Amino acid sequence: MDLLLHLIRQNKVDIYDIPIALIASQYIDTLAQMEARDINVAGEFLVMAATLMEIKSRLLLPAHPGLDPEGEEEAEDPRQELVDRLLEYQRFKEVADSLQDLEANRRLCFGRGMPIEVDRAGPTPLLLPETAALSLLAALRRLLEEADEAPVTSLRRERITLQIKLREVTRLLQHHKEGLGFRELFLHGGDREEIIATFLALLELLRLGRISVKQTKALGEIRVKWQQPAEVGV
Amino acid sequence: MLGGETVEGVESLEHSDPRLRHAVEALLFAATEPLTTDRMARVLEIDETTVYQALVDLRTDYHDGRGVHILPVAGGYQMVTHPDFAPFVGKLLAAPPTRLSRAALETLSIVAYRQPITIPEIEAVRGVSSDGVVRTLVERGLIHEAGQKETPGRPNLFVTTEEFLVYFGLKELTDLPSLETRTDAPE
Amino acid sequence: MLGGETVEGVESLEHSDPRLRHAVEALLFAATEPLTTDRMARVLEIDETTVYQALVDLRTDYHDGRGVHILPVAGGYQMVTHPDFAPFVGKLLAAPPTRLSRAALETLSIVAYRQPITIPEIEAVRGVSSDGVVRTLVERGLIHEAGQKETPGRPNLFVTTEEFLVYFGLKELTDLPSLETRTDAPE
Repeated sequence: MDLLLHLIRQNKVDIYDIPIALIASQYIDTLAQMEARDINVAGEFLVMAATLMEIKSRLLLPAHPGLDPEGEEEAEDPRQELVDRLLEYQRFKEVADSLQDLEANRRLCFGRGMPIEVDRAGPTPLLLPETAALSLLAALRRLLEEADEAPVTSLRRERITLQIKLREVTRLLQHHKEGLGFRELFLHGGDREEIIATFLALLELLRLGRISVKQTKALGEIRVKWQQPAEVGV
Repeated sequence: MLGGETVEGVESLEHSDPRLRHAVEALLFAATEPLTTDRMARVLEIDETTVYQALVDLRTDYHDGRGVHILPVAGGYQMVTHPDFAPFVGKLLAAPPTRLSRAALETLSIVAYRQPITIPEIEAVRGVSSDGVVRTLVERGLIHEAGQKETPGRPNLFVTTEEFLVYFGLKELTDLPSLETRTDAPE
Repeated sequence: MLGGETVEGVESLEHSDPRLRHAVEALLFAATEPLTTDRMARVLEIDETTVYQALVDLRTDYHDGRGVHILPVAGGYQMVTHPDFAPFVGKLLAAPPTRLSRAALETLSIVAYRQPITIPEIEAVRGVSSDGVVRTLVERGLIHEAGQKETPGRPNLFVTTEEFLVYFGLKELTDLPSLETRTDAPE
């Protein structure tokens, strides 16, 4: 049907007055070309070809209205049934166009529940806790080396407990929800003991799963981010 | 009443309570398919008219331009992202299902208007074998078998599904373009 | 930039543009998992700080008491229903707990054996009004509308769904007990 409709449009002929001989020969030519290009011509195409040939031969017969078995009415145009079928098919093709438009619009609206793509492109993947601890350790060593070089400025030494540091680091990270650079956590506290206390606090928070650690590249900047305990969503 | 007796933890609410609107919001959000006002009314244990009013209010909140809006579809309502943001959302989501082929759309139109219909009947209209395309449409959940025709061979009858309406964003089958108005056009 | 060069149809946006907030809203809505600001920034092609600011604004819109809110979770953010409405959401998502009534079962068997069938035809068999019970069966997804009968008034036709087969553990409709053996039963 599709091919037939295509030929009719291509020839710009009236669908109600199809030049059957012309269309039939073009139809058969197209089938021959398809075969030549090794496209399997389905049985339906051959049925249509036969129908066209039959209509063509009936049109060649002289009209004998008086012999029409249906009686008084003028003999029906042998093309009529084909025209009806073509018109019907054409209507459905138009509906299919409308559906295609609807589909295009609808595809712009996404509902919930569609799977999202695995985030492979992420340039700064979260580090696993074990890897994160190692990166933190490397960063700590660099920090301590620098601390050794720095002159000792504080003479009064307060006793810094891990508990105090835990609270301090937690507060700091909760305040900076977008995360902090590793070094920013050590800004106030040059001395060795305090650096180590801060570091131990970070390790503890990492173990508890309260912080996440990202590193852009090996030995690059480490970002530490507060992580809310997982809440149950729907 | 959206209220305490039947569901614990939520106090009784007046019908004009904004919380009713937000209860409807929670339901529409949680459902991944369109919800009818009737279904929401039964879940909330209030009457359908009240749900409808809350829904009207809620749709005003979700005015045009927001990231999400509420569409009437398949006899119910569904929350979906606004088309303006489709390029971004599309980037986030895993590859969406492929578009339907011309053959699939054509076959679907025939089923939609002539349902229930058999494969031989579809083939009579299209003039080509339609076994494969019908199977594809069944797999995509857009049409499904619905009994057999009482003719020799008892061929299966096919009808469109609710998913068909959801897929094309139609409220109901009668939203489909009319076949008649298009027939006059000779081309 | 959230903008024209890379994604068509969306104009360039200022950082303070409310549309940025709504783009974030669309992303959070569509995603079924928590999204990090980093990921949203990459999707929207803007910097993370801007996303973070839009997110803060958006979370203000989704103030407490609404049906849906935005929670920081697992290093990212996720839209979830507000816990106040959990009882209703739970009811909605739970599988239909109630068993089918006698009337529903009776109607269902008539549809199963006589499909496609109209409500007047069902009523002719049952001898009672069947509007309500048909609606219940449609809502439970056991039957659904499938076109209209070409008779005066064009009444809707109903057929059983795939869910019907699942519900009764049937592989296909032909697995239904044959009608003949049952008609002999005097009751």
